[in-house]
Amino acid sequence: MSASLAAAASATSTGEAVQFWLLGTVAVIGALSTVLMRKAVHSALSLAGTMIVLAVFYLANGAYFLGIVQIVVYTGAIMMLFLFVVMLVGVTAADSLKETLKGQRWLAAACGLGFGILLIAGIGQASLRSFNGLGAANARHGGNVEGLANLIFTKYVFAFEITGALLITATVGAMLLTHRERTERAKTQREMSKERVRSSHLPPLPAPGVYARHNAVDIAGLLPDGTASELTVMQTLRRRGQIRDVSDESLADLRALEQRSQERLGRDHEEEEEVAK
Amino acid sequence: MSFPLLTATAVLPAVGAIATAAVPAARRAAAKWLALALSLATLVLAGIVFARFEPGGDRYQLTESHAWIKDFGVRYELGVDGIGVALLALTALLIPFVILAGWHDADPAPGARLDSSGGGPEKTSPYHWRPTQGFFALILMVEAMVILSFVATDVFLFYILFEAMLIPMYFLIGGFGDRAHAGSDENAAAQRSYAAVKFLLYNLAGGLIMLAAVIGLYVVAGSFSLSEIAAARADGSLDMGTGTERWLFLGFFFAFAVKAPLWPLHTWLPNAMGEATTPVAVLITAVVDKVGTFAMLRFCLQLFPEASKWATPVILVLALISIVYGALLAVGQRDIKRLIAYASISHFGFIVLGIFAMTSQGQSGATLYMVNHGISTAALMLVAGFLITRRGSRLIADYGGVQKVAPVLAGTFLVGGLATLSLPGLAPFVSEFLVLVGTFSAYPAAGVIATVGIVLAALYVLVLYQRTMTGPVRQEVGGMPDLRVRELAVALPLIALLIFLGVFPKPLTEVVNPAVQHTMHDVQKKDPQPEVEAAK
Amino acid sequence: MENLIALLIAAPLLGAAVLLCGGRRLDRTGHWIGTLLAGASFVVGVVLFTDMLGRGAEDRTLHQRLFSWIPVEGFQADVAFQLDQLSMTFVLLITGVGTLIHIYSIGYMEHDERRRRFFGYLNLFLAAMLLLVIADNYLLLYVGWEGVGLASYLLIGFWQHKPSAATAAKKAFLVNRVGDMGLSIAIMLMFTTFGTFAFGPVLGSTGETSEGKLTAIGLMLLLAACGKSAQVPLQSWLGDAMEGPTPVSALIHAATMVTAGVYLIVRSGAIFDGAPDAQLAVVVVGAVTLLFGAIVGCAKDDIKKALAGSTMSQIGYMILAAGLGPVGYVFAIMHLVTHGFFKAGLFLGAGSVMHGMNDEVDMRKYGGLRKYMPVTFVTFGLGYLAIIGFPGLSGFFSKDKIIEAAFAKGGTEGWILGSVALLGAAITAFYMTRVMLLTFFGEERWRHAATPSPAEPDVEPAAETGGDHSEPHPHESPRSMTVPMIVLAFGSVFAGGFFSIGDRFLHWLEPVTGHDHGHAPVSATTVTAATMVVLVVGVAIAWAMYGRRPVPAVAPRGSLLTRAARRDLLQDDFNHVVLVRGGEHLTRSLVYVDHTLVDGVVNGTAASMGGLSGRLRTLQNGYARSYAVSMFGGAVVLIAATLLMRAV
Amino acid sequence: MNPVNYLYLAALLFTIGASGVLIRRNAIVVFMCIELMLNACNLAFVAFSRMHGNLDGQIIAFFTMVVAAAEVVVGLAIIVSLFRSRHSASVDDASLMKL
Repeated sequence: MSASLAAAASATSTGEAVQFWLLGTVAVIGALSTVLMRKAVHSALSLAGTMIVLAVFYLANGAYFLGIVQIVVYTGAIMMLFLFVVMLVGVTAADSLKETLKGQRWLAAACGLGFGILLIAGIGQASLRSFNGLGAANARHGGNVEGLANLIFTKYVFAFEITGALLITATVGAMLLTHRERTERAKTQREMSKERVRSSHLPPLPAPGVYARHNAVDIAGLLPDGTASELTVMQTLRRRGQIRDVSDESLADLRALEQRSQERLGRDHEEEEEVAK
Repeated sequence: MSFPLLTATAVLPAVGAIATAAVPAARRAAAKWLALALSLATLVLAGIVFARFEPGGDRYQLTESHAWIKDFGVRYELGVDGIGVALLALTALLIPFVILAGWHDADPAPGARLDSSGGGPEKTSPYHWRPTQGFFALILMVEAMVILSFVATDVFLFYILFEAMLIPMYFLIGGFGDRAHAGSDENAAAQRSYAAVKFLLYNLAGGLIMLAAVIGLYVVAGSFSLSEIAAARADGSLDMGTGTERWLFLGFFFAFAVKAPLWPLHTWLPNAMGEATTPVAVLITAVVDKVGTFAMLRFCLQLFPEASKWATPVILVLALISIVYGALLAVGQRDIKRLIAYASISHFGFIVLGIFAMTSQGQSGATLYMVNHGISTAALMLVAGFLITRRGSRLIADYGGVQKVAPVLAGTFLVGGLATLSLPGLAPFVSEFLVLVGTFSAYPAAGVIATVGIVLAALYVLVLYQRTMTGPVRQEVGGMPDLRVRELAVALPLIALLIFLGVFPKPLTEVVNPAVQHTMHDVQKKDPQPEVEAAK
Repeated sequence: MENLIALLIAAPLLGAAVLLCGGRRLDRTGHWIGTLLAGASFVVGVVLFTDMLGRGAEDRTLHQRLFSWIPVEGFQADVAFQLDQLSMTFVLLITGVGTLIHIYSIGYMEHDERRRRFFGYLNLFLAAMLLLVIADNYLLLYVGWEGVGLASYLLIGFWQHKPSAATAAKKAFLVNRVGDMGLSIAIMLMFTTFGTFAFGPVLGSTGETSEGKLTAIGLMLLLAACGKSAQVPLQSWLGDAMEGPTPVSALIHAATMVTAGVYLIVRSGAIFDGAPDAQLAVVVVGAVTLLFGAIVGCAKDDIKKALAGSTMSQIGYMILAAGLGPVGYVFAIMHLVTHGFFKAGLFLGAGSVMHGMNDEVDMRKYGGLRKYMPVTFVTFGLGYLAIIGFPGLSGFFSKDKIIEAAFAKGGTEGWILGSVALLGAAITAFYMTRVMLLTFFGEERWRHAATPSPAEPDVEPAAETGGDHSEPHPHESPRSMTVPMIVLAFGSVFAGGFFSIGDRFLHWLEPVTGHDHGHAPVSATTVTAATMVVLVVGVAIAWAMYGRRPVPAVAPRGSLLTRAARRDLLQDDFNHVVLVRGGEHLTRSLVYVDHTLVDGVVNGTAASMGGLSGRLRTLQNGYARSYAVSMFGGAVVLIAATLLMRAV
Repeated sequence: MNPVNYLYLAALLFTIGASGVLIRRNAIVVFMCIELMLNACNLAFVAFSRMHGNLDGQIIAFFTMVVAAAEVVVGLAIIVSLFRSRHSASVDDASLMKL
């Protein structure tokens, strides 16, 4: 088997050509839909498809280890991580594909087109007419995986160690980035009850204020005089500064409304007076 | 090795600057006295330099030389010639007066304002926050740099000082404005920062072009040392090539023409002088700008004699335009300080004219002119400053009849003005006449046109005097006090000096003459012979 | 003896320094100090004079060298003095008349709070004027030349609180500066031609240079003389200069300073002798001014301005004479001296009249004053007779000689010049008689002065009207004022005769200036007779116009010529329109140009830089994707470049 | 089949990925496009490896994968925290790089 595989690796058969054109088409379609799908989930799934196709190509090119790793690590782990985050952010959210930056799309298209053409032209110039095949290289250490292992632990051992360090750092970094520090020691139930009794608010905390348009947890309720009441928002959110304000707009609306009613009332009053006269 | 006198003269004010800046915030008065004392000490050192300088001796005296940046052959080389020593003395002489005149200019609150008209609420906006220590420290810093640039004989060292001078000057202009201004404080602050930035940009642009030329010079000559290059030129071992020499000359000249300032690169001066406090304005025009004309004489002529001769016609035309144009614009000004600034532009035209006429009389005249213009402008400008402080306005139209209420002020102002219009008997006449004669003997037409400048000078000075000092006493001027003791201590010595140098300029001419002969030798020019003697 | 020369200047200079720097504590004694030092200078002058008389004619020139003033390579200017007969004449005139006027001023300025300063300025003037006449080189002369200009500026503008005085002072200085420009160019020309500007070498070697050079120097010197001596076309300042106190007008603007131009031309005689074209120009200027001043003098109602016109005209005579060359030099100086006496006397008389008339200057508001001011009347009258050339008095001798010399010029020129001079004499007789009649004869028009007069636009405004408009009480002036007037009247009467008898003055000056009798086409007697005739005609016309008819207190409109003459023959208007207005427009447009064009180019560069950066800044919009596009574009360019390089 | 076809495919995928980075605003999708570009590179490496009969290309592809994994971890963490504070995953919202 290894011999036939080695042969496959060194020369291209008609089968491989068919496989290339079929799967290559799939890969390109997958890539395009990654870019063009409005929903992130769809993009992620299309990308996963492309990656699987690429894994097949790796295999076809004699990179057995990489082909497997591509499926297990990339498609299996990384793409799942992507999906996980997509879910976290909101799976239903669909992006608008309307471009907001002026000229961005045209520039991107022009650059992409130019890049592609130049790259293809460059490759076209190169004189690469045949594969040398990996037979000899794989055979030297008794197989593809062994060969890779040999290289990784001899020639590339430093790079390997450094990538290890990189991974650790990345892990720690990700934890730090997503972690939120507690602002204070967690209070015990007893302390909380004591505090509550001492504070002026023995009864339940106030509900969202009279003019609030929202009842979301991070929006303060309004007191009758129009000011926001801090008490109506959770302490933790307050500390973190994650309170959203009732927009000034709504307050302005309110003022305008009052003004109008005032005028109306005033006018009515005047009219009455005139009638009285 | 003898005592490094020149270094000491330059370092003393620098040390003084640091010491003054370090005086605690509350001890403002101490800072002033310290600055004054140190500037006087510098004056003493400068006096020693002047006394030890032997007119008949070597070209450069009291030399010092130390390696500085070995890789580029940059050396810390100092030495004075007659021209340098005259300007060194001028600088050291003027700074105490500048400090004395600016005694209250950097006080934090304008409550100490001198005018008796009073009125107006006390201003406490941030624009009036003036760290007194900083003001005097910056003045001393400028003094140190200017002195060092007059004695530096290494081109690179000179370049560094030429540029570094801009930094303290920028802060002096932008940070301490004239309290007398029309419009709001914000407006004044905006104008001031405009003036400061304009000053900086103009001079930086000139300086950068000069830097290119300095580097070019090093590439061509392989050295920064003035004496080495000049010697190599003289014995023919260094041939720059005509084109290169001209380009390098233009690079240097441009920077000096901005600094001098020569038309049409002059527009920064009226702004800077108008917006800065009067002592700083004096510092600009009487001291710092002199570095420009001094450097023309020392570097342009000495390093690039052929190119200097090549450029002479154009430069003479520019100088003539400066003379007439500056004077005409001075006539048209409504602001006292801007008027004096334009008058200075006219006078700088005379200096450049004298330098590039390339005759003994012209160059001696130009050197004397630098000194005399420094003194006369200082006298006129500082007295004008006293006047402006009293009334709180820079506009000529706001004055009238001052002569009646403050005769001493008016008298000193008149003497300053008469010096500015080069009245015989006062110092500027000697230099102006020398420049005219020197120019006339080489270029008669230029001499005649420049003479028009003396009529125009009379016009702007007398119009200024008439509108501010004579006529019926204006109400706002009514209670104006006459000069105080401190102000008299500024005005009277300057006037005495103007008269002394006007009657007996020999002490100056005798140090300047040998240096001018050296320069004339550098450019290989001979004075035109009088017709009658030539015939014999 | 030589060492005394510096003392001549030192005394008044010391006075000026002491009085101007002395402060208030000298207010009470200042005028005495000033007068004393002026007198001291006069005494020194007399001592030097007697010493000079004691020597032979060739031996009379004294030199004193004080110190080297401006020593520069190839340029030697010394502070050195030269006292010869010509200078001596001036020294005596200046210090003599100067001292008299100091004395007069003690009374005249008695009530002025700034009298000390006035005397300081007068002393300063004396010092500068003496420096002018005893300098031994042109540069030092220039110092004095400008010095007297400064003193004149300060004294004309002495009453600075009056805007008209301040303006007049400024005008005088500026017009003089134009003349000074001529002098300084002349000095520069001398330097390039002769290599020096000391009198001796320059005047001694005029033969070694071309006529063209000499003509150029001569014309420049003439320009200088025109400025200082108020000759056409630089005459406009003299009329306005009458804003100054009257003693100033007498000393500076009649007797001494304005004659400096004559001194300059006579002193530089050697140059003019070598340049006939320049001489011709001098003569023309003199002749034109002679008539110009006389005509202006006829039309003015302001007594001082009428006298100023007369001064201009008389100096025109002197310049004319000086331009005639050796024929006229001596007579120019002689007329200068006699004129110094009688014109100073006339001015002091005018001052005395004004003193008694509440500083009224309009002659139409005088009349019949001879009864109230007998001394003034007599001294003024003697001055009057002297100036019109009444036989036997000073003016007769000196003016007659000039007219003779003008005829002696020869040819058509001689006839023209002679006729002009005669015509001038007639007009002089006319206007001086007019002044005399209006002031001292006729009805007492000042009694009606209280009635307000309708203002007419072309009436000269009375410049020195006093504060109160009550009816004046004419009275004779105090002794300190009348004594100098008497002394000057004495000079007016006898100086001419004294000089002419035995040609004393001619012999005195001849060694310096040289003399040439010329070849007169008509005999001296004929000229004298003609002069007498025109004199009588002039007086008669004036009598007919002002003596027989009552004079209106308000000037009639007058003919076109009269109106033009009242306005200085429109010369001032020309100056105003062309120079002042033109200059204003020029400066204003230059200020605009400086702001928009010169500054504009720079600011424009800055603005376009700013604009460009503003544009470029919009590329920095903060959107990561935009930056990514640029990066990607950069990558494309790099690849293209790589491929291109490979292809090449 | 010409082996260059693999390279053409890799170039095509890379270009598509790059264009996606420029066009899309959703940070997650942008990230995916970057992954696509990395994968395209990997494909090229693998193809080169086969052409030259040399395993080094595969090694590089392997390292690319490792680095990409690390990058994804950190990048996604950043996206999450960005989303927390801004309630959006649009790259255009973070335009604070402007002066």
